Amino acid sequence: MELVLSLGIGVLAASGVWLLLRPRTFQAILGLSLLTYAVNLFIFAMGRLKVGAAPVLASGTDAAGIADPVPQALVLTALVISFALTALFLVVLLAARGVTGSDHVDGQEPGRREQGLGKSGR
Amino acid sequence: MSAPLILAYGLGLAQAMLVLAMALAAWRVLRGPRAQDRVLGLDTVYLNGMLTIMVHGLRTGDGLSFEAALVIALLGFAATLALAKFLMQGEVIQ
Amino acid sequence: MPAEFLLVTAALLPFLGSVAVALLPRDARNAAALLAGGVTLAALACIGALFTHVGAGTVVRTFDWLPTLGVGLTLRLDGLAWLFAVLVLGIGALVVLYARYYMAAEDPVPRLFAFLLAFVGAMLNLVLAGNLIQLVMAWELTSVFSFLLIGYWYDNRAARDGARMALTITALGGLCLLAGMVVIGRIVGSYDLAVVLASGDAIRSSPLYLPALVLVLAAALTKSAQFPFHIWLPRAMAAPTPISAYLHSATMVKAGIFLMIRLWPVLAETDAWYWIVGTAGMATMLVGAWSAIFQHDLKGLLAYSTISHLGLITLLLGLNSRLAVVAAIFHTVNHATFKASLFMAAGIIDHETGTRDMRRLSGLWRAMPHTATLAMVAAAAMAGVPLLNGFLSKEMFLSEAVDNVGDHPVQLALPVLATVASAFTVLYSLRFIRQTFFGAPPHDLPHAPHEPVRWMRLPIEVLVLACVAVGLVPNLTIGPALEVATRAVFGNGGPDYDLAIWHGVNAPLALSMGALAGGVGLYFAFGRRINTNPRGGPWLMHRLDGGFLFERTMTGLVRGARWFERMFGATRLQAQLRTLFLVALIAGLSVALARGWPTLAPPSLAGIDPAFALLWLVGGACALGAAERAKYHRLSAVMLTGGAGLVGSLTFVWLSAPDLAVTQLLVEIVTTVLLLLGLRWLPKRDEAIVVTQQENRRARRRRVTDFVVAATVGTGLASLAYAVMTRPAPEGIARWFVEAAYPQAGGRNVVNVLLVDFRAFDTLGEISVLGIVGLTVFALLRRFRPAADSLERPRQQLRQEAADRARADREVGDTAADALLIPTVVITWLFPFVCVFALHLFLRGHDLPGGGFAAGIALTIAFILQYMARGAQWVEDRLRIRPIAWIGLGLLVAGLAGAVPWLFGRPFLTATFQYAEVPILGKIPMASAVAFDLGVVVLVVGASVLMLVALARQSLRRAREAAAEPEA
Amino acid sequence: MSAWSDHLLVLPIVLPIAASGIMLLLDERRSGLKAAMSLATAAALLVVALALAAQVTDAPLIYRLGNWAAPYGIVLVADRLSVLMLLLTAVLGLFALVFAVARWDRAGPRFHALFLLLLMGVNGAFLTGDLFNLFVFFEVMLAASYGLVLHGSGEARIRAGLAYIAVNLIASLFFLVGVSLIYGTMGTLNMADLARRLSGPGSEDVVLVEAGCAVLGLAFLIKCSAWPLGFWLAPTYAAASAPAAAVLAILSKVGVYVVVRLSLLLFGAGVSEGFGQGWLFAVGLATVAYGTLGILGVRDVMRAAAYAVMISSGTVLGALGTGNRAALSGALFYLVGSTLAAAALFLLGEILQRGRDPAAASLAVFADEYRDPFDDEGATETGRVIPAASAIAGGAFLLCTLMLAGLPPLAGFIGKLAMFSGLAAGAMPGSAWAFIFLLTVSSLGTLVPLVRLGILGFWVPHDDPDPVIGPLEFTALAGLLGICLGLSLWGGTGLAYTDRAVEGLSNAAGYIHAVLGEGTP
Amino acid sequence: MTDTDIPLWAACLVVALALGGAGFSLIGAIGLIRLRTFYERVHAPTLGATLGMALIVAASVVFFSMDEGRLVLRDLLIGLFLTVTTPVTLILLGRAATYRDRTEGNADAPPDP
Amino acid sequence: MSRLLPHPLLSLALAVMWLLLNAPVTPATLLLAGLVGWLVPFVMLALRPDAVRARAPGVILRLAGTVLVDVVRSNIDVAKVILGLNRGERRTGFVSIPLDLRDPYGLTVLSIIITGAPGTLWVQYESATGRLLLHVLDLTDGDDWVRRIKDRYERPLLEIFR
Repeated sequence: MELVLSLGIGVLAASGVWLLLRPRTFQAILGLSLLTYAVNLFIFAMGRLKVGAAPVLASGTDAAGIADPVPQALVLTALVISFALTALFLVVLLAARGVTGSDHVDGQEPGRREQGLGKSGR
Repeated sequence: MSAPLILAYGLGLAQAMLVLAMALAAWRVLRGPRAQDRVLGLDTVYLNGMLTIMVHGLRTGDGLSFEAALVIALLGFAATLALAKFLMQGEVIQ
Repeated sequence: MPAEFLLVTAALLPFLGSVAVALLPRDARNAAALLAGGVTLAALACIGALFTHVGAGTVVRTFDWLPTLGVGLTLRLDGLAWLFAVLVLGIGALVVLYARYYMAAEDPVPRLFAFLLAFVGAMLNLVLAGNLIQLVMAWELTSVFSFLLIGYWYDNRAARDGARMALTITALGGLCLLAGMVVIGRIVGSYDLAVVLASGDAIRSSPLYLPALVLVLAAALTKSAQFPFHIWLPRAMAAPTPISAYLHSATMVKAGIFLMIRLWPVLAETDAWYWIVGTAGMATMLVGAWSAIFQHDLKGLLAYSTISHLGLITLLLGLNSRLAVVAAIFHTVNHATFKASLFMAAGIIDHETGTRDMRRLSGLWRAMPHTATLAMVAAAAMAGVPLLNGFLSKEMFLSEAVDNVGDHPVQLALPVLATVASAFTVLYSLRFIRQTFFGAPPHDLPHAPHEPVRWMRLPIEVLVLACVAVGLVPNLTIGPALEVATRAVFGNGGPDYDLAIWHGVNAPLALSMGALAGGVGLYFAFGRRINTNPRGGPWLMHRLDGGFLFERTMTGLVRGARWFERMFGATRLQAQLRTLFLVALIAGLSVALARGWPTLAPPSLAGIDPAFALLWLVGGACALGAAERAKYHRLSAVMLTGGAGLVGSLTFVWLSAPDLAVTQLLVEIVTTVLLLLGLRWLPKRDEAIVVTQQENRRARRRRVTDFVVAATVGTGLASLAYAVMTRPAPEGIARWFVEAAYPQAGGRNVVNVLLVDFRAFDTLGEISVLGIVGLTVFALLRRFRPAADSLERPRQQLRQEAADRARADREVGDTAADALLIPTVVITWLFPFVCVFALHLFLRGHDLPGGGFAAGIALTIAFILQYMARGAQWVEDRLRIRPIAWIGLGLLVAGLAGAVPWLFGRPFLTATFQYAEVPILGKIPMASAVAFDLGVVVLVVGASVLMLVALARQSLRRAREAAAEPEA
Repeated sequence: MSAWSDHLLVLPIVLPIAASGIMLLLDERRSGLKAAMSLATAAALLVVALALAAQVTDAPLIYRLGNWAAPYGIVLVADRLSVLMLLLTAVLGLFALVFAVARWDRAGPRFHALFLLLLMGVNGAFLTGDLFNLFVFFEVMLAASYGLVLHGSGEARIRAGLAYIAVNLIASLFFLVGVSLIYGTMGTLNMADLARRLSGPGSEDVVLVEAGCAVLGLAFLIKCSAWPLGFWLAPTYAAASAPAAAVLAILSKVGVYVVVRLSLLLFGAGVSEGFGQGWLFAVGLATVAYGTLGILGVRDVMRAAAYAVMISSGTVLGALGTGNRAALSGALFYLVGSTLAAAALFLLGEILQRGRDPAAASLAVFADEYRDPFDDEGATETGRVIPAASAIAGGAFLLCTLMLAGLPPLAGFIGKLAMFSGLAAGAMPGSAWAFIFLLTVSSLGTLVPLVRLGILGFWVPHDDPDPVIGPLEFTALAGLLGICLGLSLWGGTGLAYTDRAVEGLSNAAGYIHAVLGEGTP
Repeated sequence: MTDTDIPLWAACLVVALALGGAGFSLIGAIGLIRLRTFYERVHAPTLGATLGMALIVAASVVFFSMDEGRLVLRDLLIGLFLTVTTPVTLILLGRAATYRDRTEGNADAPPDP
Repeated sequence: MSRLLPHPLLSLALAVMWLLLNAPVTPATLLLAGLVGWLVPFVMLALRPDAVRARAPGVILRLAGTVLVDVVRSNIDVAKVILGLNRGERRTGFVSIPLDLRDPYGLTVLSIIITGAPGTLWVQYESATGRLLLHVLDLTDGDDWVRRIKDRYERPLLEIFR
């Protein structure tokens, strides 16, 4: 299980990083989502893996055997925050696209840089 | 063959089948060819994912994953609905 | 005590006066001048009254300031300080008087006087400083205030540039001085001047001596305008003449001299000192004198002459002879008197005639005989004519030059060069007098020249009187002061000297006379040609325009800085992000290299659930697919990302994290909707962007790099995860939570208990983030301006409406309505069920998977479904939601739930729980954390609905806009 | 836990939450009331910080949230450094707010709530003793800063904001990876507990812990805009509205604070003693150098202030990297002064630019939903012009210049002097020399462009109207610079305080004992 | 993994139901791959959404009822909601597909009703 | 009645849902279920849905039975199609069906039935003409499908949603 999960984390992270380094804003936001998934799973993995041992105390469960609840709580918090920030990022890139007319992450196509740094082409 | 053993193997097999179904549906998402095929694939992925969760609940026997399954059953269609509507109308909310 | 009191009063008065003057109205010239002059005179009186104390010893007063650094504010009045203080204040008072009449009526002089007084204060504190650091401070203050003074007429470009250059160069020196003082402080172990002065041997023998010396001299030489730092001084002439008179005679430039004299006992008498100071002085003396010859501007001539005289003084200090130091001190005083009077005279000429150009001036003797006489005496003093003070110190200088001839060829040239410089001095002094006051009557001047007002002349008279008095009876006038100053420098080891006018016929006298004759001769030989020298630049050196070089250096600096910034910086986002990841990789690598790679358990296939592996095959494929497709096939990339997210949720289910699974699924759904909402406003696939071959190649190379970076980051994260997961869990805090959750916090779902009780503070912050983001999104979208190409309605809708219009039996919008008929019905009736589900998630969160956040998101989805089915307008006509208020309410509820324990003297967020016995219902757990969780729900709904709705409403806005456009 | 003063420690976080919560319930048009509330809250924060400063002793103050004991629950810990930073935040917040009330708070909706929540995030980050909680407060602070950077909209802000957000989102992910890695290997999140565990004998897994710390450190370094991770700072801060930029000046200091705190607490002794010190030194130097290059090349005041912020962060990092406590103390003193001065410079920059560039006024597209705050300029109470506005602005600019360039006699000089003398008193290896040299160069490098900008702004004749300073804006400037002057006058007290703060920071055992209570080594 | 003590026959029943459900779902997914046009494929997932789901819900009901010793019907909710919501998506999706096919003039575009 | 309990059926359904979610039934859950069933339907007031008039419970039950059987049968049919077990030739295609049913709820139920049964898909309904476009996987006889839909499903639904 550990092997599979860590490979999964690696693939998610690599895809995310790759997308984040792409020039289009939409690629960046998807990359961010993927990287967030990877990181959340990473945090979760730090509590070690257990199957069928959710940290919910039914009467008679063995407290020692259940999964580490702390990383789960951390992931939940991180999940909420990254959800919020993804939304924000999305809106900001829409706004940037609105004011610059381009969906390049720098607000302009690289070839058109000479036209001036401060002003958009329009 | 004791009951737990049967359950373990049988449900494990069932779960594997469902994940396989997921994989096939995901193949459709990847391959398309049209956007509607992908949406259909995604819907199927969700569906099989939900069934996987249910069978996993059976395997572990604690029933704690019920809510997760219910979330897909009750609200999972929102995502695919949004996609379908996007295809149909060009925007999700007008 | 009264002595110290006088000292402190003197040191503070100018600053207080400065503030007082600054507060005067801008046209209060008389009041300002009176105040300024009064303050200066009062301070002078204080210092003067202390002369007897100085003769007896040193007056010291210390205030604590930075005790931990050994820096106190010490006022220390010894003979040297006394002499300089009197010079500063005395000439200061005269300058104030002069400036009162010099400045035009409409000039806002209070500002000038305020700056002047502040400068006086800084200068005074410089000479009175009893602590090295304090000296540095006063030093930099003189730079700053001189900057303000030089730039007083800032409408002139020359004034601005001159001020900037002066500040830049002298502040550079000041920074070096600080470093130098710190080094000296390290050698000596104290910044106290008395201690430092007593540690000369320690300093000279320290390995740090040379750095300290270089740093201190860098300061002294820049301030005293020594070659090649002299360039700022002529440019500082842009200041009003009274200011020039002050800065370049008695103060500012003398600060460097003062510093060298002050530290002479501890730094001098080494070879390094000899060569650095001596060479600088010699070069400056010659360059200054040479340049002065060619100036047409009176003030320019005086400026270069100042440089030359400063060089002379510096040279004297550099000779490593104690007698030369006495000469230096003496000449400093003399120079101050005659140069100040000359500047003032030049100012009067400028003031009365409207020009300072010697080529235009002539025969002013007739119009202003009084002034001419004064100027001539002063010029003669400068030239070293006997019976005037300049002669005495010149004589001492030449005799030192003769006495210190060494073996080195350069040293052999010393007397010759000294004589040459003296001859130059005679030359330009003569030129000044002859061309200004003699010759034909002036014509074509801006003003008709006449004598200035009486009071304007008075300062010059006083100064010239001093020149003459010192020249005639040195022992009666300057003698005692020079004596205490010498004693202050050398203690009892001072040299013997004689201030007599006549020493008999000896080598110095011969040289002096030779210089006089030479100067006169040279003037008559070359005077005319000098006048026709077009730009006023000196022969041989006209290419060395200091100002030009300085500006070039500055622009070069700026340009270079920008270039370096581009080289080592990144403006483009991709480059920045790439750097981030690369640095992360380097950081990880460096740790691994330093500590050794972590050992990884050998991977084994045993124990791997094939279904789980298959699941992650799907997840990985989705992620890779999304990465591959995101550029052109955005919709499918969104779906694939969703697929990866779903796999993540399933993993959570699989690995015993039901809460996470629920939350992740819900977030997943909302995020997909959100992304789709955003997708509407992005441009269509834009393949029209023309890409050149070269760019294409660059892009390919970038892709390869990015691929490597991405793969490495992925590998790194995966191996870290694997390494940690395959190690036994540390005995950490987790166990305690599991054990305490139920007995101490009353919840069975440990994760939820962590969120709302043990670590509720995190949750409070987390919902704040959500709220903040909601507000930000709202604010942004209120001023959202869609790009032009996404302004129109989507193609699909236009076509469908066209089709509807084409058919008689249909109305516009029917297609859409029919398509949404079934979904609408289902979604409407699903609404209450989702509400119940949310309630369920919320209420059972403490014991079973669920919780406030999940409940809030579920409710949000319920809302969004309504929006999707019916459109924003329809929903908002019916559901009056004020999401911002919800956010506020959520924060308040959560905060209040946290604050209630205060009433019981418990810390913030202390949860109480108990079982309430209710008849019929039995035991009901009443965890107060539920109240906190309620705040979470409210806020989550508010914030996420706000975000989604704000985005969704953009379509409405566009419609409204389109409707408004035809009217406009 | 009964007297009200026992709860003082949590007030810097709770007060802004409560105030912003109430403000969100109020209608948007009640801007006067909101401004008053907001100012009152900021003033209250200042009072709280002062009260804490009066209370703090060698032993840190501890507040157990939820009444849970230390390694398990979240604790707030206030030692001298935290209190100092709280004070700085409160001062900066108050005056930036005063400035904003003059006009900026109406340039977009819900300014005050965002502003107060930003203060809450910053305060929380300074107070918390728990790594993950630190993450949460970082996020609060960053989220609010995103909002404030974008406040007022306009192309430059949105563009800069996009990069700013992207970089900081990645920093947050680094933060998460680092924290979780530390948790996964050490099993704890509490800083004191972590320090205790690290001070024990090392295991073979120390490389994993250190990898976690390295990644975590990167997150902080990104936030303190260290080279080469801080390219986002200058464009962002320069684009932000003045009061936002002023208060953002403290934001990068949060990163600095955390780096200082954690590296002294965790790596002062034990297995990983001195971990990362060399890197910090190099990064600090590089940051100062880069900031100096940047400021040398600037074209406007806002950007200059942004680079000044960078230089000041780099200075502290470098001082920390030298391992010289006296230098660190001086650097902290310098940090306080330079932050205030940079904030003042941001405000001044806005005043100077105000009349000049009409493009800076952002585009209002949807008039129906948006009231342009500058339309009703005449109606506000700030219209009256102080006649000496230019003189005041010029004087303030001069003071800022002196502060930032570290010229005497202001606090910037004292800080630099303390650093120099601390370094000089030490063993003086080459690195100390290099640091002294670089700081001297950077002083000059700061002075030259600022003088140029000052001359351009105040001396070069131009047709634009002279700067106008409303009374509120004057108050803000005067307050910030007055404190700078006060810092200079009472520099001895200040330095003594930072000395003791550094001493407290270096005393990891004392911190651990205070947080974890009895029975710990 | 499962430490339950339900009787053998119940276990067999549960496994049979689950396998049946999983089988139908798998067949549906296979259909998604094998069928050639969109309009054919769209029928395939319904297999899982109806019978497949129903069998697994039944398995769940049986299992938890036996396990907890009382009738546990909450899984019926899943079946109910899924039945109601799945058609919503499919209908809209089908409609979107027809719309797209018609506007693009594809050969297999459906006729007007 | 309607003011206090606007949607009694809905209330019942919600209460049942609550009970199912929070089994086992205890006095506390019963009380809460009652509360939920009573209070939550008030949210529907805001949405103002069209009223539902469902009658003839017997018909409902019968229809349910029919649908259940049909679903199972068509599941098996489609499974055969997918696995290639059916005899040779297979035709798929669209069927257009004129509907008399106009009640949105009736249409909704019909759509759920049709779509829920594998092998048939509700593709497009035109409110103006009342015609429904159906896609059928195994289209052996077009007329047969029209009749099947109308007889088996539409008629009972017309009865229910009169």
